[in-house]
Amino acid sequence: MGRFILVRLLQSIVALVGISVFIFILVRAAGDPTILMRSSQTSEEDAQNIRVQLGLDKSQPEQYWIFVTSLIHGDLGDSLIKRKPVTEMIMAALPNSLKLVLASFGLSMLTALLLGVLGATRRDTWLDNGVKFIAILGQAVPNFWLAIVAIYVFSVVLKLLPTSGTGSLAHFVLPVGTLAFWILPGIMRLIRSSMLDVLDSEYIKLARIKGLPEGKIIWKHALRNALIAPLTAAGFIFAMLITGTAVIETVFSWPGVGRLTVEAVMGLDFPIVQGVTLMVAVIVLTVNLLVDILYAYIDPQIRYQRT
Amino acid sequence: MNKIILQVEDLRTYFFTRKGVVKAVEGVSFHVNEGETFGIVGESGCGKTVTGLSILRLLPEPAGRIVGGKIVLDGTNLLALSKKEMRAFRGRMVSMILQDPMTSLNPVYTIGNQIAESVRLHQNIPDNKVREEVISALRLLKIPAPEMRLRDYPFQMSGGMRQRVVGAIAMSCHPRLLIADEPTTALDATIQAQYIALFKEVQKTTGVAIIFITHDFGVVANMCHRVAVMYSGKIVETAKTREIFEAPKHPYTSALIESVPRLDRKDERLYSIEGQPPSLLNLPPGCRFFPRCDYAMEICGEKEPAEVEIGKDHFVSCWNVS
Amino acid sequence: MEETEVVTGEMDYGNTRRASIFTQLTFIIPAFVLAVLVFIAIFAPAVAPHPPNKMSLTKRLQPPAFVMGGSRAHILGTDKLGRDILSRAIYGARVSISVSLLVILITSSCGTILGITAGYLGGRVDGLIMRITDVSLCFPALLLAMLLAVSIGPSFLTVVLSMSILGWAPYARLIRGETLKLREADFVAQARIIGSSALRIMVRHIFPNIINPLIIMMTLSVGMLILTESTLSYLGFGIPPPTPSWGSMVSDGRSLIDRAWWISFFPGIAIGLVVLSGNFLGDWLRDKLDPRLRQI
Amino acid sequence: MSEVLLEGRHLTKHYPVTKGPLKRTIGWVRAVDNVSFAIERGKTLSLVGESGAGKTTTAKMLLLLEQLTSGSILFKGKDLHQFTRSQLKKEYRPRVQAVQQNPWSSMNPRMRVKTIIAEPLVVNNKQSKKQTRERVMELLEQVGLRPEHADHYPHEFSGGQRQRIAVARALALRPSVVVLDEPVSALDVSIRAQIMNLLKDLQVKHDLSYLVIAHNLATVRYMSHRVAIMYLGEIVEYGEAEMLFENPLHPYTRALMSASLLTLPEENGKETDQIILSGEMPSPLSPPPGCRFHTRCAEAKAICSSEEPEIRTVGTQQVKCHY
Repeated sequence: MGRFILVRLLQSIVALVGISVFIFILVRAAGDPTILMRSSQTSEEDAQNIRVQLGLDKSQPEQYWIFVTSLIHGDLGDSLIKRKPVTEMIMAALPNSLKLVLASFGLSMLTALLLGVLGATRRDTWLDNGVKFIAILGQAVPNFWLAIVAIYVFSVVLKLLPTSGTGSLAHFVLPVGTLAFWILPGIMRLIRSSMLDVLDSEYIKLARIKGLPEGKIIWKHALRNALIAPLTAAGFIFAMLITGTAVIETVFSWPGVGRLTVEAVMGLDFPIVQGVTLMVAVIVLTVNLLVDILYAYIDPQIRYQRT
Repeated sequence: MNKIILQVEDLRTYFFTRKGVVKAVEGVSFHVNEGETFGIVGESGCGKTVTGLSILRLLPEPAGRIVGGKIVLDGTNLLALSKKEMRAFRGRMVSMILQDPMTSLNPVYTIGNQIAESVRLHQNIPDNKVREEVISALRLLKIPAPEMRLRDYPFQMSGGMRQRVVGAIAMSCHPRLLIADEPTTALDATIQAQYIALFKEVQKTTGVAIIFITHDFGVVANMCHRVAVMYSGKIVETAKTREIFEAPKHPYTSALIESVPRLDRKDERLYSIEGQPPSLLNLPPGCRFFPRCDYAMEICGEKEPAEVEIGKDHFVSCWNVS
Repeated sequence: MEETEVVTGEMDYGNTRRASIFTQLTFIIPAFVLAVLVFIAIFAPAVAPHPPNKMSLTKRLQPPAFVMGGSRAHILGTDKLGRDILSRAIYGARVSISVSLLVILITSSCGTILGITAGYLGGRVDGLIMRITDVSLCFPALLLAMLLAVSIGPSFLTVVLSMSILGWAPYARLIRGETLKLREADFVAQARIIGSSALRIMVRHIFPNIINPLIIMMTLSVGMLILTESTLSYLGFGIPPPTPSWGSMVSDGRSLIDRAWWISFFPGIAIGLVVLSGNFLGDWLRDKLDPRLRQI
Repeated sequence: MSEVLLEGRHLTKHYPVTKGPLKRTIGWVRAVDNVSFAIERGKTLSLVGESGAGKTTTAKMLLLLEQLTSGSILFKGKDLHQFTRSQLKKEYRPRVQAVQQNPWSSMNPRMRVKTIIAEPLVVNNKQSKKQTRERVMELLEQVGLRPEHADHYPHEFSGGQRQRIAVARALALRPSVVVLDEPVSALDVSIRAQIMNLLKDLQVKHDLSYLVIAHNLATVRYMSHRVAIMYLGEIVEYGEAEMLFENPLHPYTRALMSASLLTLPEENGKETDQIILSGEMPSPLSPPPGCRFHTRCAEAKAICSSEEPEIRTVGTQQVKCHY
């Protein structure tokens, strides 16, 4: 198992380098990078020392080397608007985003598991059709619009919940609710279809032949096998989650990394966007690695192949 | 070999699909004696597997329904039981082995776990005794080094060994009746012979009655005491195995035996039955083998032949005979 | 395989007939909605009651006609610059349709070609393509859109580009999976036995057998793409104003939600309706063409 | 011994076994080991053995679907290594065709029957459209199907009918050798006889030579003139079909026959002397030393586990066993 993780780590690092090269090229794609680095107030003289600081006079590979070494020291350059180091700003905003992401991920996973399994085991009953309808609705409606309607209903009309900002638990309800409701359909559909496949299999037929009660058949025999397929999409779901968070944070003006980035894009504050992209890449790659390890735990056959 | 353990009378199982009602099993009757191996042989789609599944009341949903007849196992009519009562029967009184060993076992649980599960379910014995019971089940099926094998996963075993584990699961709660649905079809010839010899021994030691469902006449000859030949949802002939091979009375049975190449002699030209079995959606009136039968008479096309006893334990449904 | 009840007499299977009417509907309604959408997108100038960007400061924040204070001139009301919401919504359809169709064309063709090559040739080619696909699948498209918006500025091209650079990955993964199954099939071996070239096999044998899953995925991605496009416009780096797009219309209404709910409400409904139809059509196609494919 | 069309000499195929994500090779699966045989004009040779014996791999080598690890294939006495790529395509491939086991996956479900049968002709751009259509109709008729079947799709046919279409396709290029990989094992019992009779009639009519891959001995006896019994990648017995079935020499052949014979249960339940093999099929990754069958052979002696037996010729039969 150890060797496998080592190799996967290597692959992730390669992917990370790939992404950093992509950003490096992108920065220079629009001509002189200092145009991007300069916000409206910086004078020509400031632009010149940015150019020197970035060593733009040196050859391309050398520039890339400087770019990477500064990266490794965690120095993502300074925000053009706020003049503060990017890393600091990201670290400040990260905890808020993490709270939002973990809460909604947890909520949606639990509900999706429950509804997915129930939907699969009671096929074509009112429950199954109801679940399917919510799934289709959830995937159809844009999450920012849903959030706005939720604000209108719960805050403006019913005045139960705050319209935005963080602080008390009440602030959490709407953002987490809308984000979870948006991811829920995708996961639920995956679990339901993988559950249906497993329920058709021979070993489930054998479990029934043994005379096992339905409950045991579903929650012991079927579920564990049914979790293998959705796991492969965990990376994809996580990417959707990050996208969703950025949007929800903007709607609820939640001080997370998402809003920070959107505002940075507004102000053409390139270093922040670049820093966030790299950070997200690291998170995504780690999540993939964790999923692979979890994979081996659930499916013994893979565990044996990999040691 | 005389006490009847299972009596099936006029069993009718239909599948209600959008395209219409598929009459998979149409009035099947037979009995199985204690300690006997009763063979059900026929081509694919003749209803032999559906008959087996109907006895366990485990038809593929949503369309499968038993619409008529009685299944009496050791004095109890299984069709009269509630779902809960029937569930208690499964595994304890009657059990089943499926065809493909590669998919019959749950890939993510160990062998020991899957056997212990049915032992704990049906035999109320203290936990420390369960392990012994599991090992004795494995030993019954002659699986080498059972203590070691407990912790193995299915993918670590060959097809033949897995089919033995499925056998161990089925026999772990000492059922009175075992239904084997083509258990050897996916195995190689030598492993198949091994499996059949093994099950003959298991039958001797445990006295379990076996219904052996297959399309392979070689297996029928080696394994079964009595045989029923099925065609398009009905039993056309039932007799002792030797009589079926040496003196088949129904045209389909004899045609089927003649179209199987023999290993002990060089056949010049095999007899081949023309055409295909009728679709179960719109069945012709009269005898179902009528369109393909060489001895077809006018009446065969109109009325279904009744079952006639033409010898000791030898029943045939054909107008030519009665 | 469920426990079988014992039934005496005829079993009614009415619900199967009811089910078939329901499936009919899941085709007719979405197909009709999408057809209407394409129609109004093409003939927007003729259909829209007012020019989309015509402002009139006197009629600012007018509620929809059916609400007190609304007027028939602006059925769905006006936004804070007095522009007619219905007309802007109609023109907004143009943006959504053109963006999603263009992106679908690009992503499905690249994805299919890469998917078939990776699936059929296997080995290093397959390994390389799959590594790239995995990374693109897990990389949030929104972030890429932000990067592009910052570096080459928001425009129609930026939106299409940001959705296409990553959009081909799901196609590649699906088509590769299907190709791997087909490659094992005997008729592919048979084609090689009679001497067909790898290219001919991919075109004549593999491609015709992956059209079903391809069509299903394309239909389902209509909804997904319109959602992404409207998210980008909502955050402000999609199609630059003043071109009307549903996403930016919802974003304009965000701050006025308490006083003028209709500014954000109706474009949201439009997005929802179209995406819903796309998904329903996709589901219907999947049941018709390839029920086994529940994974998408 | 009529003229030899296709001959395999010391054919060997080893698959590398890789482990872990770095794909390091840690062993070799010796699927086929030093197998030699000859297919004569108008005659049928059968490769018989259980799964894992290497019969299909051997067939794939002949059909150029698998590379040879070593050994050579001779077509009409000429070694394939001397053929250039285009010669292979023009002179060898059209002459050797195949019918596969599973009628449900051996045809492109998207193509009509007439396109499927015509494809070999189209790929090798043999003749004009009209000639091709006529040839297709002729082939349909030869395999017992009617011309109006030409426009239907494969899913509209039963297993037996599909196998007939596969045979028609295999005959399109007038091949001299047809490889039949388990041609009837996927079919129902009554349909098998129809197809076997069809194949035998076509063999006589077109002077075809067959290489049949099968595991059912009775089918093999009905179809073949010469038989090769394979075990774990090696030919353990090879010779005239009738001689081999009348008195099998190799213990494995005897065990295989006793497992497939119709031994009716004696009236009084006395067991007939059936040979039941013990143990499992060893893994081809590490075949047992000496004679590969010694681990399961009832008559195994000390020499069997140490020395690999020579192939001895007894009359017209060849057998690989010390006894």
